[in-house]
Amino acid sequence: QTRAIKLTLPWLANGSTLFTYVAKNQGFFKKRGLEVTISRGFGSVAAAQTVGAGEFDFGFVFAGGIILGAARGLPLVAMGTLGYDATMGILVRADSPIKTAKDLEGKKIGIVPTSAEAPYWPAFARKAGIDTSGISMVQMDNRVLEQSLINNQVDAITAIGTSSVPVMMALKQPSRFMLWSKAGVSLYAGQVVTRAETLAKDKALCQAVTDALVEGLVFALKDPEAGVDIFLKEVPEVGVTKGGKENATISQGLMHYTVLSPEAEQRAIGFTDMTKVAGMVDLVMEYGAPKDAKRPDPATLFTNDFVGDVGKLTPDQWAKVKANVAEYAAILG
Amino acid sequence: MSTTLATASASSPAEPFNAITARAVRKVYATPSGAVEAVAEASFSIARGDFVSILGPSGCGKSTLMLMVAGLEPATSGAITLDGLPVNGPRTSAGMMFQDPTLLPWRSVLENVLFPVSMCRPVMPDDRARAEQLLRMVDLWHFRERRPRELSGGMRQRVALARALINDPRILLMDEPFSALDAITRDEMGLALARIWDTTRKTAIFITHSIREAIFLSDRILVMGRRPSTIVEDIRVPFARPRAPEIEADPAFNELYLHLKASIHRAPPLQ
Amino acid sequence: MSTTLATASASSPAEPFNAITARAVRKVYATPSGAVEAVAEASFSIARGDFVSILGPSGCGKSTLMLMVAGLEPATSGAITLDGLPVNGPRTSAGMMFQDPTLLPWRSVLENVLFPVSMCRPVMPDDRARAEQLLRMVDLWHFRERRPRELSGGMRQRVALARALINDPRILLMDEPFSALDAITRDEMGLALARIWDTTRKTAIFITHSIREAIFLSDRILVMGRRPSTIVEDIRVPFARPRAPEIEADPAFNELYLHLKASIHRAPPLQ
Amino acid sequence: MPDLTTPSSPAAPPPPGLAARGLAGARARIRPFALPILTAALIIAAWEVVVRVRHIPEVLLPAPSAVAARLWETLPFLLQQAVPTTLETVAGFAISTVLGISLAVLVTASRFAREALYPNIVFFQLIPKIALAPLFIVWLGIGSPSRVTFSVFISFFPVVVATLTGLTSVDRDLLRLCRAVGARGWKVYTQVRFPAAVPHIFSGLKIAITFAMIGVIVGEFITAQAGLGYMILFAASQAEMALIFASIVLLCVIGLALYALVVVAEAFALKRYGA
Amino acid sequence: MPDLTTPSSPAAPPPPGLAARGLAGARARIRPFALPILTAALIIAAWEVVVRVRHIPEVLLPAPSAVAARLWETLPFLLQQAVPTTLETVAGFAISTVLGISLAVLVTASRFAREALYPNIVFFQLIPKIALAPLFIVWLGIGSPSRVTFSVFISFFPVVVATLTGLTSVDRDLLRLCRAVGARGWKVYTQVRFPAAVPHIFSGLKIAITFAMIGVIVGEFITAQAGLGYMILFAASQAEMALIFASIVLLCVIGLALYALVVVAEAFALKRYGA
Ligand SMILES: Nc1ncnc2c1ncn2[C@@H]1O[C@H](COP(=O)(O)OP(=O)(O)OP(=O)(O)O)[C@@H](O)[C@H]1O
Ligand SMILES: Nc1ncnc2c1ncn2[C@@H]1O[C@H](COP(=O)(O)OP(=O)(O)OP(=O)(O)O)[C@@H](O)[C@H]1O
Ligand SMILES: [Mg+2]
Ligand SMILES: [Mg+2]
Repeated sequence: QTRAIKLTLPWLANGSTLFTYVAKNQGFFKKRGLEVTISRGFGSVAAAQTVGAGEFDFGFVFAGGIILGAARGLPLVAMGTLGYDATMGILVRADSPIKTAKDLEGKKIGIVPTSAEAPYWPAFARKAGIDTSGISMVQMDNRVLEQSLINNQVDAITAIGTSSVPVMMALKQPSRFMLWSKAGVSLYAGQVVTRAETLAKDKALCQAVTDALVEGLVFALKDPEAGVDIFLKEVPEVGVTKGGKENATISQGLMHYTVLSPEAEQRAIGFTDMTKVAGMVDLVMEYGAPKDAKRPDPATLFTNDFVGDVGKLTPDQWAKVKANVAEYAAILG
Repeated sequence: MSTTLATASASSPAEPFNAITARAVRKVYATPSGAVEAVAEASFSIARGDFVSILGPSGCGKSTLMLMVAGLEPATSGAITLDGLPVNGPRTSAGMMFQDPTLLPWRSVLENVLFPVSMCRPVMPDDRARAEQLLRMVDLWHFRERRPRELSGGMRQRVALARALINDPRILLMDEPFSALDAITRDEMGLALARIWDTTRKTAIFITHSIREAIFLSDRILVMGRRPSTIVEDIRVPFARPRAPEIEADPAFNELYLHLKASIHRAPPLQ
Repeated sequence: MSTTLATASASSPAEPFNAITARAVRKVYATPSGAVEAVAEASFSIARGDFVSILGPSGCGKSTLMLMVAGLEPATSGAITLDGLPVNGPRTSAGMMFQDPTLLPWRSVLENVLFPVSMCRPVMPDDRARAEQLLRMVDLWHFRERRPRELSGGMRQRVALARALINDPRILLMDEPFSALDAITRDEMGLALARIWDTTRKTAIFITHSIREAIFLSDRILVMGRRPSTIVEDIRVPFARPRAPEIEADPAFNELYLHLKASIHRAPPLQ
Repeated sequence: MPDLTTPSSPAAPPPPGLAARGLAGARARIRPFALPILTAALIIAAWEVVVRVRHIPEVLLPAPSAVAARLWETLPFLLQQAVPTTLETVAGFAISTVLGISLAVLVTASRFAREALYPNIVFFQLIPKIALAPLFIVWLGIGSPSRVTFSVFISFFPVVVATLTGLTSVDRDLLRLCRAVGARGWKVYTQVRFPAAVPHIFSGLKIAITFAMIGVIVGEFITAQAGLGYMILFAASQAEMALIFASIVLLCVIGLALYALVVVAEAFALKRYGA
Repeated sequence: MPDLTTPSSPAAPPPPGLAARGLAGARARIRPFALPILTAALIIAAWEVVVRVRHIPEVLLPAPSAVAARLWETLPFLLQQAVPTTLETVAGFAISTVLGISLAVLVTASRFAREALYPNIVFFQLIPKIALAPLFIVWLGIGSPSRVTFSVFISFFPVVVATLTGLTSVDRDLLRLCRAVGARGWKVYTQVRFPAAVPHIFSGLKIAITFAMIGVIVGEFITAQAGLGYMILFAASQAEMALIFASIVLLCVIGLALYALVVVAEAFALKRYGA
């Protein structure tokens, strides 16, 4: 007997979330007695909201959205970290005179307010010592973000590297990316999240879902090409788009690059560093949340209870992963 | 003249045998461009079964008076009763014919005739039969499936007449029902109406511009004066019923005709 | 009778001095519910300055014929000329009065009268003066600022009459212009029209249901028969002009009246 | 055959002579299709030329030929996506029609309802529903009902306003006739007000059908995993303009067909109820 | 004073007796405002109760009291944001009005224009413009013109359809009269067809004003540096539902006021041109 569960992604299915389809396709859910339905999301904040409201049982949501949702009173728990850097950053054209953060002064920067990195621009600006008084921020829709950069309507855009860089590459537009994590402004990327209630009621279920997802990610890390092939089968519209496969490959590569971290390598994939997330909560509370938000307790918001052997890779395997993502590491600088 | 023309009391109080009474009825239309006094004072009472014609110059308030009797326009002051009850709103007991035919453009002639029935209860085969009979009477049976826009002006008016009669109403209110008809058809329709009236004795108010028609059809004739309009004359028509078209040759007919004509003429002209 | 009634040729060929000619005009309305032959065959010619009345039973095609002459309905077959030129579309040289008043509800009475002017050129003070004069003639000067919905049926018709005359047209086409008027007003309007005609000698086609009116006003009277309708009679009226209302007392008047009445009667009834 | 080019024009030219009927008739029947296609073709040709001459990159504006090629390649797949979009549009439109007309009737029939409801309906209409997208997902889920609701929210208002105007601008003489024959309530609506309001109502429905489709598309942007709207979004996420355009073209063709159905229904209704 | 509750209803009840006039008159004047507000208050109260009883977190659905508090706190700031939104809405609406009516006239006046243009107008209307957002900013930039254009694109179609219906459903007798007096072209439009189409046109304008505002908001979603749409998006990025709702409330109040202006204009026009 299988149990039906619903899982939401933060945004449309793409290379960075394709491992969820791998897990489904490879029967990682089924063998744990689960029948999973994977849904696309409408942004991390909305995804956190929908999980918090119980519309979905589980979600794969960026840490920023989870912390913000919890700060706004949503009963969320993050059970596993699968991406260790949200790749927040600044994207400029390759021929742009902007070479360092300082060069941004006096420029026009495009920003999507609902995008995960947007709230932390001031944090980056402060850490990087940028004088923001002369900078004009242009709010825009995510659909026009990269276009406006290509057309020189703005000098730079704030972006999530894993989603904007593949677009630029697919468009054959040479670009440069500045990671904010280099300046110390860093958030975890995707985490497996559920409601506190679900966690309290059904630990086994939470374990099963986390394991299945981690197993899927491990599979993709070991064999990225197979991952993409499965993805194309599971989500046929990717194959319909012209650059779909290439885009998925790049996006997956960038995502895999963010998996490389001391947490994952030393403990296991899925492991959350509690001191790091405490800092992230502070960051979110300072920059990403409204004044009246309540600071969530990192100890209850995040848990490592479900991190197990599934996420452990041998050093050999890690070496192979590193080799695979080398080219993407270069892209992100 | 006093031997042939019996002047009825213009303001007898409402009594049970009076089908329609009007007491000191006045109507002022309030319009953006100022108030218009359409009827200054009208008092009359019509006995059950009487056929009463109203004559009067154009714009003197005949249509307004009829709308008030029908309960379709509130009187500004004064009181109207129908069958002894005050008129507050329309009564289905009255069959009504407006000055315009007012047909529904999307209904066939037959459906238009059946309109009053269909609005109050399901249409029965009996109603349909009656409607067809009425259409034969107004000589439009062949046009029963046509739409109003395919009819001539006179034909439309005849549809409206048939519609007013469909419910076999006890009271008939007709506003210039024959104005668009040629002399012959007009006479035919007049005769048909007289026949109906002779057999069923409906109470009828009949607005017309034809003095001859008024004399031929009516028991009584009210003449309205020009604005500010009142009822200036209330004459009983002395001819016995049923009447044949030949009464036109009667000298009394002509006398009455000339009297009425003079009486309308006497009405002061619009300033 | 042949001494007083000169029968004009019903189908004289179009000649330069004829203002209006119709040759073998036929009109079939194609409707969703089947074709209707409104006019079977009509041929006539009207000399410049003639006043011609058309009599005929309800639904015989009088209005249709007039619309064809005005160029507002295409004839199914046959040919019509105005001033020697074939009629293909409407001519502004004709003043037209439809069977319905067809007033613009959002224009005041005065503006409605000025409508034909305003549609062709800017309205001058002269036009305004003329409109006011016409409104005095039809006894509506006091109502010049009112909207049509504030008028009685007869008043609306008089507005339409004034509108038809505003351009001082050489040709006047009038479809039952006096049908909603009382006897007195009707006579007044008839006299006014006769006066205008006497001074300006317009060519006029005048549809009416009043035989007396037709005789009083016309040089010629056409009688149409019932459908399938043709022109069954074409009579020249022998009275000299200008005519006084007293000619009604003339025995010849009565003779003509009875002749016409019989001639309309003779028309076979609708099957 | 729906004559799209004459939305409700009663002014047809006089029929040509019988002799020329055959040929001219055929031409007249082709014209309403040929002419708009020709115009569209001209626009498209101009667009193609501009794109080619000015070397506009595909990511900014794909050439019509590129769109056509893409459409052709992906047609089977897009047609499959079109099914849910079309069904949801029809559902949204149907509900909007019923809801809009009901509200309009309610609001005309009762002074109380009018005063209590109408400003709130306008208020509701003004809410930019797309701003509440997360709430939509929370309250309505991610299934079809969510998108149909979205479609209804965006398309019912034109029906309300148009029907309302129709119901209240009925010839007063007809309403007086109704009162004279003692007709009241429902009958006056079905027999007189509705028929008289038919042109207005269809004007509302023609607007509503287009917005119903747009509503579904936007709903698909927010919640769907299939459908043409989803495809557009998906293509946008990869900046694949040609595919976006191909989806839009298919969408518009379907929308035009639905619009044509409304026009056909209008023609029937006007034949029955037109003056 | 605009009577929002009677969109175009000619059926006013008979005035009360003169004696009761003063009091009843005052009550009658208050009622059209009091009643909708009362209804709204009831809905809001129910909402408040539901939120409190079921402990719905603010991030899912804020209580009306929370929204009100937020609105009150941020009102000066929000009012400032409302200025560009309102101005752009008015501009979009004005352009839509002119464009919509012109297109409708063009399409009724010329058979050629109708056949060539009309299906393409419908086609264009069906395009989910939001999908073409990238093109908008490419072609129109990131300033006001882009948002106004967006607003026009989303709101002109109701004007076209409604005006078209109005212009083509003019009483045939009036058109025959025009032909009889030799009137043609422009004059027939200004003097007869337009006045007769007034109720239809205003039905279109009432729909258009609401969509013009929605268009600007969506335009601001796509790109803006100020405005209520921008505020909504900003609040959404912080999951600040109370601020989203506060912005929407202000937006709807402004929209309602603009709608009321159209209703007032309609009342004047109907006084002049109504039957
Ligand atoms: N709805 C209205 N609003 C304002 N004034 C009106 C209205 N109806 C009629 N009147 C005015 O009231 C007066 C009487 O009109 P009514 O229609 O009763 O006359 P009538 O006697 O029927 O005339 P006719 O023989 O021409 O039909 C006229 O002066 C007219 O202008
Ligand atoms: N638009 C139309 N469509 C179809 N049939 C029509 C139309 N107009 C008139 N008819 C038909 O043509 C015939 C003649 O109509 P017309 O209006 O010319 O008669 P008329 O002589 O003016 O009658 P009346 O004296 O009643 O006005 C009638 O049988 C009528 O049904
Ligand atoms: Mg009258
Ligand atoms: Mg006629």
